[in-house]
Amino acid sequence: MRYSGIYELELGEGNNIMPWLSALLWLPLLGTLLICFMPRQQEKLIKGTALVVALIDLFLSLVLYFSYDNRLAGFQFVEKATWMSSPAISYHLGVDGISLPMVILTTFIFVCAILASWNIKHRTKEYFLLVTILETAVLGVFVSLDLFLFFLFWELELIPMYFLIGIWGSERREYAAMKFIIYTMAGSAFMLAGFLAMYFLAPSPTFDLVDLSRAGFAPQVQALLFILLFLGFGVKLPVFPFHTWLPDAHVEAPAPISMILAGVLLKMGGYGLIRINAGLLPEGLKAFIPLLATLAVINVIYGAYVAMGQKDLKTMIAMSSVSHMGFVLLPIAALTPVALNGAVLEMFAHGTVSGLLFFLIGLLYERAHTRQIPELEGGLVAQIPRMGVAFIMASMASLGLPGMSQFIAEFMVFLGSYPVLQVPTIIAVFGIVLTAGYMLWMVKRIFYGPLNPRWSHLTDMGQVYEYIPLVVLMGLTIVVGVYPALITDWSHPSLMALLR
Amino acid sequence: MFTAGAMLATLLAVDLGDCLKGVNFLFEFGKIAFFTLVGVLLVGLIYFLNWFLSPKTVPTQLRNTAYECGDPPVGSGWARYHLSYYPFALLFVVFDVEAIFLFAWVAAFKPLGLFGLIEVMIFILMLVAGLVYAWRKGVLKWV
Amino acid sequence: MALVNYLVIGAIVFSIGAFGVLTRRNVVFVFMCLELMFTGVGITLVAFSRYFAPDLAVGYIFVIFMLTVAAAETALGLGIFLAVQRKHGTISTDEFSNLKG
Amino acid sequence: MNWWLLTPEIIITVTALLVLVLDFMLPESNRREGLGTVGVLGLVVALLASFRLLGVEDNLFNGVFVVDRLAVAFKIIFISGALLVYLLIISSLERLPGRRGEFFWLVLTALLGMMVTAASRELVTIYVGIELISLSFYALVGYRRDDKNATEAALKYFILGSFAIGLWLYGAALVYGLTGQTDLIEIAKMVDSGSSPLLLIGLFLLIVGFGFKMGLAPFHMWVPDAYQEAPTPVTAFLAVGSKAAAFAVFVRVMLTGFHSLAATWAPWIGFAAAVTMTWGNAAALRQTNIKRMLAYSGVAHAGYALVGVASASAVGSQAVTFYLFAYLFATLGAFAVVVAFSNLTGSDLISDYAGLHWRNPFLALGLTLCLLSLAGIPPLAGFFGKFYLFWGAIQQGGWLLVLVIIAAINSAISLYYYVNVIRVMYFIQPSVEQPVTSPLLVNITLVVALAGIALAAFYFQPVLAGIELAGL
Amino acid sequence: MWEFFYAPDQWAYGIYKAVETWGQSVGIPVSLIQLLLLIPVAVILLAFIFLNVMFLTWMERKVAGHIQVRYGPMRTGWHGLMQPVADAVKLLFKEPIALPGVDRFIYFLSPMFMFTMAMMVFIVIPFSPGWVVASLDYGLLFIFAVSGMSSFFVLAGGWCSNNKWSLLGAMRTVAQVIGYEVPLILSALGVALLAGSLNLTDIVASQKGMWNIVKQPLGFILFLMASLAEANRGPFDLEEAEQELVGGYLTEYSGMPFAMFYLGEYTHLLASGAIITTLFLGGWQGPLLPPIIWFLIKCYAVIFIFMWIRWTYPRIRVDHLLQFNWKFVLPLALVNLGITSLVLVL
Repeated sequence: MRYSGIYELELGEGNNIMPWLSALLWLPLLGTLLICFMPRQQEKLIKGTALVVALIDLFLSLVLYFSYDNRLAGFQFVEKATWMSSPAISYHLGVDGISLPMVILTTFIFVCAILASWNIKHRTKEYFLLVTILETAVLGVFVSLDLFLFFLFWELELIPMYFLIGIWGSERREYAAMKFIIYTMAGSAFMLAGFLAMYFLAPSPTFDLVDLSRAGFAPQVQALLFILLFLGFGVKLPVFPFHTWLPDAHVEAPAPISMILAGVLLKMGGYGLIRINAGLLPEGLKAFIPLLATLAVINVIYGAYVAMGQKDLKTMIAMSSVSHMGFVLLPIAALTPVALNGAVLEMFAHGTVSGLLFFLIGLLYERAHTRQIPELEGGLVAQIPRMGVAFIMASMASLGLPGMSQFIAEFMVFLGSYPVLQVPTIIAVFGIVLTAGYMLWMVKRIFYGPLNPRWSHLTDMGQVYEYIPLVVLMGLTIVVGVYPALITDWSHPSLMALLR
Repeated sequence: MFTAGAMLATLLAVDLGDCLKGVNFLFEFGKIAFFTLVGVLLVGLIYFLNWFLSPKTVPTQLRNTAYECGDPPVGSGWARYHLSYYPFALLFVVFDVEAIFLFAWVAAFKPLGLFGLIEVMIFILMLVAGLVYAWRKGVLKWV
Repeated sequence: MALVNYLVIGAIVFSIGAFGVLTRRNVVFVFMCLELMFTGVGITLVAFSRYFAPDLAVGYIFVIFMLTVAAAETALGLGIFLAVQRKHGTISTDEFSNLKG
Repeated sequence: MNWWLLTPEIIITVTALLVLVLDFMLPESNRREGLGTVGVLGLVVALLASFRLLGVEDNLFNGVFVVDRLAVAFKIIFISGALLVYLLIISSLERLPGRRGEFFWLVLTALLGMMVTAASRELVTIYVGIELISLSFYALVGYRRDDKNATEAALKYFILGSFAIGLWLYGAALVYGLTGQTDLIEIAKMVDSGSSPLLLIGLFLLIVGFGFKMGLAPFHMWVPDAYQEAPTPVTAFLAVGSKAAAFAVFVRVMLTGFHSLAATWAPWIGFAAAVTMTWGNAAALRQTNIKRMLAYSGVAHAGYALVGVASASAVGSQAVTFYLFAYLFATLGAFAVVVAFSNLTGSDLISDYAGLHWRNPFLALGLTLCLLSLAGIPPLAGFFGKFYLFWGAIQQGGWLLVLVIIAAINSAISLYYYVNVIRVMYFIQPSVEQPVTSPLLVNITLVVALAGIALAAFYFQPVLAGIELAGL
Repeated sequence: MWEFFYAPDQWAYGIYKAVETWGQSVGIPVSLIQLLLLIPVAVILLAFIFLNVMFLTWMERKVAGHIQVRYGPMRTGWHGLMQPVADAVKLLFKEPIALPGVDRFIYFLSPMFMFTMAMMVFIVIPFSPGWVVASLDYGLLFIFAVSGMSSFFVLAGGWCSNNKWSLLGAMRTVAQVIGYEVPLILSALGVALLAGSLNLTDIVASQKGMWNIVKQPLGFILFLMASLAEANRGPFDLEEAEQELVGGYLTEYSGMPFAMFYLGEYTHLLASGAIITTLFLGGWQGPLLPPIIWFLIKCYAVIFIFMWIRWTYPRIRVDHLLQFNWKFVLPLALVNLGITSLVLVL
């Protein structure tokens, strides 16, 4: 089977007859169905099912990763079937070097999140039901090559997320859940309008990404489409004026869900921006480069600045996510291969690091029942050394310590962006400094100094299910940090094709 | 005088030209208007005569009392009437309105033929079903 | 008599009816005004039917149907009105304010 | 004359008469089951007859009565809606006072009116059809005639409905006078050759009249009252049937009769759509009674559906039909839950739905899916409906893009009040632990509705193919 | 004179032509002449009605008297023939009293229209060939329209009197009149079917060989009964059941308004006779005698039957009256119509 990919390149060897992507995509939903028919009391069984499903998915994604031919830029493992003829919608799946890292990130984070949810007591069945649905939805976004399908999964992700925040969250969960869903819905409404417009403006009406990439929209049209889609993806990323849902959602969500939110869901926005806005509408993007650069810088600086003032650990990490997502937006404004490569890497790195941070905060909260930095203040590293070390390492990763993945990512972003956008890049670099500032200060306040007697009862990590996510996510951070080619070699050809 | 007459003629009928040859629809209705006027004027005249000729008495309390079999009147004169009248009024509306269609059907009976007959029969059948329904539901009972 | 005269009469009757429906507070008057509206329409239809399309009796047929249905409608309306009047003890629309928002 | 084209109507008429007669023939003890069974059987047969007519393009009585894809599709909508409503009626009849037989009968006459309305291409027939619907519903809304609020709602509904019909009639009279025709095809021929200001006034009045029936803002004042006070199954039927019928005929009048004036009326419709959806949503946000909330959301949905009319294209008309399909199933499902809940608790307050998940998970899940479908969340039917509406509108381009964006924002806002109900059901612990039992028939209704919602994605294509408007 | 009796249409046309020729010679437009000619027509018609009604009041009293084995009025004129004149003069000199609680406008208006509407029936009745004031194509419809109107004025008269008896009497009357209107119309439709027209002239013409009473015996009986009820004649005279209701809707009426109601009722009676004659008894048709004489003979025969029934049968109770209508007369009328149309089609 020969398939002419999005960038008119030939298929790699990884392609074969098995519908790998469909298997990967629908497996979690199969898990949902299984869990549906399990009795409510069998919590172990339910958790086990969810975990096994996630693990198989992880395995499948790794198979995909290794059998992907990274010399080629086009889509691989493509599946295509007509769904509707008018409007022309097809069931079209495929991965390339941009989406594959995201897929792997997703499967990793979900395994970790399910392990992190091992202590969920309240309405376990529903919880894992929703988490498995969520996994299908998120994977669907990353592997769809049909805009309609893409949108379907994009929206599908909202409902489980709403319930997960709304039922298992903390005090202001309902408000946060509602805010989350309304913001995203409003954004996706514009996105849908954009997709529809794209459909009709294409020479032959289609939702197919591959066909659309050859459409060659007029620059003004591209600008209009760009605005519509940017509103959709920008809310998710989140871009500065639309970011206010994020602190609420992150803070109120339970720790595993915060992991998923920060680790994966934000990447959907970035992925959309790179894949569709940058890939399909480069002419439109050019008109908005100053705006994008400005927004990126605001994201970086404002996010970091706000994070600095936070007392709540989760809010702080949430705002740091806003700040880091600025580093994803900046390369999109710069549109150079190196910078975009950095952006993809940054998404992957931030996914693992912020997932790790939220995981650790969850563990800490489980024990201390507070997330307020002033309350936690004082020498915890003495009481809980293993957790403390992990926390410090994660913080270092987050502030971009060399040897960790996020350093490489941010380095590439600056390297790639500087030639095109000098001033914004220079300002953005100061973001790193701010990040280092609040991260180190937080670590210092919580973990160093004399032990606060209030926390003398805290216990350290002990369970296996607490170690595995830590080891996996930290491992990913360090491995990618040491050998970033694991991601960049995969994404580079596709990005080159994208920018051509 | 002629002008007034001509105006009246215009008001009553569009064109009186050859009304005796064929029936002029609007003129026929003009006659109706004319006769209504005549009737009203005539009665008005009689009223006037009556008023002119009759004696005028001074109204007294007793004379101004409504007649209720010689007893002093009690309560409002506009008594509440029984609701039982209402279903009959409804039935009347149904059947009287039905008659409009029957008139139309009768006027075009010959050209419509059997087809029209069947349609009207279906129509009447439904109305009869309604009547039977009302009957069985006890609407026709005078409570 | 010109068509426009009939149309104007129809329009006036219709407008009086519509105005009455919107401003009258007594339900019985509202019903009467509704009938006026229908009458105005009837005049218009008949006038049009007579002047513009003398071959086609559609206008007359329309009027017959309209009268019929309007009769049924009024009958039903009076039924509802009686129920309301029995429950509320008033016939002024101002008093009907149990349902709001 | 192809009399068999009329089979669904004839079957419904016969069923109605049969129900009427059986009402006093059957003994009181098994009257409910008897009438219900006869009605359901008649409806099923009529539904099958309608399916047989799919794909037929024909007309009767010189085009007064047409059978085309649009008409048949709408007939299927109405009959299936009536069928589900019948199930709801049977299961909630104990709670209704008075002569119950009339209830069964009036639903059938309303249905007949809807079918006639959807199939007529001529102003007189349209008028008769609309009035048949309206009269049945006036009676049904005021059915609880010993209830102060119910009679009041019925009176309001009656006065506004009659007023609307008056305006509509005047519009029809003007259109008739200026074109000399009442057949929409003939009208279209006349309109093609030129229009006049008076004709536009007539058209405007027609739109206003339909607007009342469709419950468009600002003519929607009757909607919440009537919905709240009518017996719940009637509300369900009012919400789906009456509205859909008005839309069916509206689409036909606008697209068949006045298509050449589309440039003139489409902006009016677009404006009305924007106002309606915004107003409906804004009002729905404040509601505490679920029936009222659904009423206002119905107003908003009328606004969305109007987008399809505003696109003035064949795709637009298909989109309206499909959207109403989706709306029908979602609304009926939601009302099925409301019926089950209020039968047990006697309450329609959203706050009383607290913790429904614990009291009856199936009902809670069903209501959730229906509400999400109404909100337009994929992969449920509501999403496809909206998608297709927007698709049709964007195809036309121009100012319709703005309308689509307004609609899109509105549907995001609407999520708030739908999700609020879901929130209450799932997030708040119930104050009463007593389980909510749902009768078998309600469950059947809900399952059918959910199937309709869920399978829309797979049957999108065939359904769309079934609902093309003839002659466009 | 022969022409006047046996060919009245030619006679009338001759007069019309003569006047028109004269008018044209003087220079009066034709349309105005036609209008002016309506005035003598109206005078003749009104004179006819007044004379007959006066005669009818006398006749009623005589018939009643003789049925009850007494003489009735005997003193004024030959066998009391001048009694109506005396009554009229007396009523003319009586004071029209309208009580303070009365709605004066409607109080005076309703008898006025009651009479006018009853009179209107006559303008479509063909008294003789060509002698019809307005030959409406929908004459039958017109008759029902105007005679149905009378119930309005009865109700208005009863309502405006501000008296319980009046209102109750009026309500009963309306319930009865509207109820019997339906079989009245339905049985008349049978006749219209036979004639194939709603024009009364055509209906009369269609009875040339055989009167409708032969073809429509059931219709005739039903129509007769319904007419009795329509005209508020006994045994259906519930409106003024003086034993129960004092004077029905007339309780508060006196003087000329009362007389007008009275006049209206007898006009209605006369109209009923005329309608039955036209519809069922072949109208003015008959051998030897002039058409107008035939018409009067038949009309008076019908009216005599009316009076006979009134003074022979006891009054029906109101519920029986209504049930009799809805459960017996109306279904029969429908059956009659169905059979008639079926026979005509087959």
